[in-house]
Amino acid sequence: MEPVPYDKAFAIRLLTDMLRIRRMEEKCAELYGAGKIRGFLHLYIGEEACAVGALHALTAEDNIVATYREHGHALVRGVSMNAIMAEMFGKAAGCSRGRGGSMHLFDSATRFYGGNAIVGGGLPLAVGLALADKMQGIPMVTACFFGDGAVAEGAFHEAMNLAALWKLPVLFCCENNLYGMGTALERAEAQVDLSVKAAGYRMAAAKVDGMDVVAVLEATRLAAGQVRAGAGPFFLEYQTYRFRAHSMFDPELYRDKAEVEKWKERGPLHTFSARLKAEGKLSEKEFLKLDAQAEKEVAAAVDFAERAELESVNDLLTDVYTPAVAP
Amino acid sequence: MTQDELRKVVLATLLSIAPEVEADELRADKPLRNQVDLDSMDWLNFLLGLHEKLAVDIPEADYAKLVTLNDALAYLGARVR
Amino acid sequence: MLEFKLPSIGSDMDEGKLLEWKIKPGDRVKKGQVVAIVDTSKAAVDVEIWFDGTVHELLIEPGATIPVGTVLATLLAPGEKAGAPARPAPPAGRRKISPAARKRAEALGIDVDTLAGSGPGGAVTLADVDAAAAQRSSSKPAATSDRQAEMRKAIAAAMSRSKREIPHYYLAEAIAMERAQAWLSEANAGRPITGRLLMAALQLKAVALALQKYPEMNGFFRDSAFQPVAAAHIGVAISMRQGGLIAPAIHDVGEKTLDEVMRDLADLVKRARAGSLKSSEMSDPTITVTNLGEQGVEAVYGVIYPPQVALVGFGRITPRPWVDAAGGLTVAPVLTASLAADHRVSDGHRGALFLAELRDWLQQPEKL
Amino acid sequence: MKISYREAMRQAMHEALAGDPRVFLMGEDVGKYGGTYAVSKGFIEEFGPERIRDTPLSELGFVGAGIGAALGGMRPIVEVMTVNFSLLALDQIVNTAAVLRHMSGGQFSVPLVVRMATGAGRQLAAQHSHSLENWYAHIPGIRVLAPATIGDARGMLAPALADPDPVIIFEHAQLYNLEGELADDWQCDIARAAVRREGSQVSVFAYGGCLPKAMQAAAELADAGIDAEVIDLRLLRPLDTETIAASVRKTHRAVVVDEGWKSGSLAAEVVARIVEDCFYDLDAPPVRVCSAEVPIPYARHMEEAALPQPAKIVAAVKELLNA
Repeated sequence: MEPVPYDKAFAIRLLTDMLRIRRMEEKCAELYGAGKIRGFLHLYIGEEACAVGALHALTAEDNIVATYREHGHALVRGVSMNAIMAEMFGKAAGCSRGRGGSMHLFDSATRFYGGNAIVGGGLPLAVGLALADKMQGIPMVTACFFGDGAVAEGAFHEAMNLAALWKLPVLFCCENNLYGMGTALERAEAQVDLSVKAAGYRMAAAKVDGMDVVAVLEATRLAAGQVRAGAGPFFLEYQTYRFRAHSMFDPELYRDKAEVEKWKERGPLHTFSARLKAEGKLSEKEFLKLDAQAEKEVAAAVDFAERAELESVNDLLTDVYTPAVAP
Repeated sequence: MTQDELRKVVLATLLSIAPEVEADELRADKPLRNQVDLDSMDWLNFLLGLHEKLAVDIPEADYAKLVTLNDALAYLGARVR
Repeated sequence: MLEFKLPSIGSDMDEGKLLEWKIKPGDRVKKGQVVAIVDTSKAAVDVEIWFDGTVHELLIEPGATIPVGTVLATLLAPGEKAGAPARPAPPAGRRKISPAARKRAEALGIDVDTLAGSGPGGAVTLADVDAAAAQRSSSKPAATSDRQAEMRKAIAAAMSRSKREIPHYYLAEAIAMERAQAWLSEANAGRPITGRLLMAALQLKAVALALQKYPEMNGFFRDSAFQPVAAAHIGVAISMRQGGLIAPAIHDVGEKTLDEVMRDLADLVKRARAGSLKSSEMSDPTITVTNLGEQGVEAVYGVIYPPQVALVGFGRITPRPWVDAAGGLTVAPVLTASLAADHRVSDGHRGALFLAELRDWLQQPEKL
Repeated sequence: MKISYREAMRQAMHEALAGDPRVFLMGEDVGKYGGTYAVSKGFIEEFGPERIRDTPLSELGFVGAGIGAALGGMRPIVEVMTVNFSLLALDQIVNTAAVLRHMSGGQFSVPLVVRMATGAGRQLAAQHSHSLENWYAHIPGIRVLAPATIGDARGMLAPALADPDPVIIFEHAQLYNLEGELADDWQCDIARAAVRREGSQVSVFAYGGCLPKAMQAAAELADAGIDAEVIDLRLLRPLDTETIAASVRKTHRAVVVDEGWKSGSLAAEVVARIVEDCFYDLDAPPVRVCSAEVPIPYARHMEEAALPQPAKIVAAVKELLNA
């Protein structure tokens, strides 16, 4: 096993963020069952290493565009768990004032551009953000997360082409969890090696073990560095797996329990904590303490969301258009 | 019913029979039938209209008490509920 | 196939404007049923049909002005089957009245149902309401309406014809009204206002009864001959508030009780002023009675309304010196009744007897 | 000064590009080619290929990129060749641009301007001739404009760029060669409909390419003694219901002209509002003059027959007035 190339504090930070996502989402599943959270709820459990590794490789000034499976990205990006939970409760204190819900977390303060629930829809947006940065001479990266399913969309190809054509600073972060909802990758794509597709646009590409937070972080840091240096866009495939169903409505008829169990052996939380323990960077006691802290944060967030106010129905029509500002 | 409301009812009834009447030009202290062209059928219809709206019965013997608009208002005012 | 033609509603009518159909193809109609509303120069008149049948086709659209005698509709006689399919009928059902017209008519107190429509499909439009409003307010000299001018023209034609063709003679008789007045006061004292009688009802009934004895005053002079009519359909001259005059009939006055005559009279005056008379009322008075006493005149000598042959006029009931049956001088309420009659049909002698008969009836109000 | 609609639009864009470094023009053949309708001829030489940015045939991609660029601080003008092609980008406009602000709880506005040609009349047949303005006018979160005059072609772009939300500008292809006087005070709002001709007997509502037809019809009607008012809707979303209602309250009759198909048309929306707001002021049922419900055919006579024409407007008005 490769040694973890970080000091204890940073390594613990990575572990902590994965734990926070995991505990928060487990709670979400429970609250969904209790009727507190409604709509679509897509859980990220199993894929935590991707968001944690990737986002820790980026800077606070970079732009993030995510999908509808974005709770983890928002949390690691710095959106408070309170605001995320309140959003899922549909409360005004939510990060999108309760108007977006689980699929549409937004946060302008952390340059978190959603929360896009049209598969592939966020890619052209990311191209535009990068275009704006380039035209304004802002040396930032726009990281755009999307799943393997988006690769079949025209938007993916149009965005890849435009970004490469115009040498835009876009980091295409493909979280390949092998299923577009219930359709396995090999049933949807003629070419299942997704990183190969970038070649069609003469774009640099790489693939990485998405279950290993260290691998994700290092690969992302490398790719983002190239992008930031002006080498044009980069396509990075994170090979990962979701442990739970696509959404709360999904009976999982399309994959074997055995397959899921096999992937779970590579679960990002326990493999990483095992490595840290093996290297003496983490004791079981410390792990339990971290876990307890995460649970506590989740409990506080639920309490916050419970007590938060609903937005007044009188405000239903606000923010369809931007209010006029007095000059 | 106030005197004002009563006046409105009486004028409205009169107008329904004699639409050409300009209510503003009507002198309340002069005989009504000198100012408005009312034959006995019109007069009867006028009283019938008042009867319908105010539920006041006006015996024929009392016709003489209803010469002017003021007379009519006083007469009806005393009888209307 | 039966033809329903525009009837002449009064001898002075040459043409009429069809305002509204009350029937549609397929409807069964009965004799006497009101089937259309026609604007004569004088009034909007409900036109009745005089045979039973099933409406086959409406040939004239509302809004059209057509001469008397025009076939307005064809009907199938009872038992008759339709031949060739009829031309598509104008849409039946609810009348087309634009919302704006309806609103303005309501504000102005105009009954939209009485208006002819000039819009697409005969819809009543704002312009129609405004025209009606202008007509209504035409008592103001600035806004003399077409309707008034038409009516004036019609009266002029009828009265000119009368004076040109009918050799009038005139008779008058002073009638003591003490008994009639006393009887009426007493009768009315016991009646609610809704059942009260007017002297006019007594006068009409007395005329009708007198006519039974002198039928040469009742009927029509047509084609150089007098056509007596048994029933007394008395045309009552009603002055319109905006000017002009019409004289629709109360039918069979002789057969009616005073209460019935009174009820019919009230109804007729109301409908005449609202413009909703029936064609038969307009077309078949057999004699006319006019009463200008209300306006203060002592006596009225009228012009006969052709083709009628007589007109009875009543003046004001006024206190006058009077020699009673015992030869004593008293003051009594007196009414001057006059007769204008057609010398081609009757002579003064018969006329005088008619007036005497009228006088006698008015002395026996309890028998009227 | 007499100029063409094309020139007016060109001046407006030139002014925007020269006056604000955040503004750039992006679309198919806007640069080297000079614009499909030659609106941006010469721009690439003046402003460079970064700001006069030719795109691949990639409507979804570059309209989406326009949205992202707007979010990222730019003021993009995205040109889509025709409304028919814009359907390839409909997802980005409807699912992203229009909803982003509300969905994010007011955090992200999209100050994007999309220009596109619309309409028939040049024998371009069924894939280049349709008028789908109403599809966009249906969507809350965007503003939809239809400049129909030289003045609006010159004046609408500046307020559209100043608008913090997405604005779609429909330029009827038949208008580009329209010539007219550009008034000195061509500056205009993008908030109100405009009375283009005052009249008392009937209100004719039109927009875009149908406005000149409505004006021609009104002139013919005037010769026939009928006094028609012509209202240019100008903005299709939000509709200026106030101006529409004021005109109907005055004339009591409405004819709505729309090059879209009648079923589910913008004309239907205008009529619905008239009926909702002015029912008791109507003296006749409102009438629509729309395109025949067929894909626009190629043959000239067939195309002409399919579209609203001045004669059809005149006939509709006359029927309404029973004239």
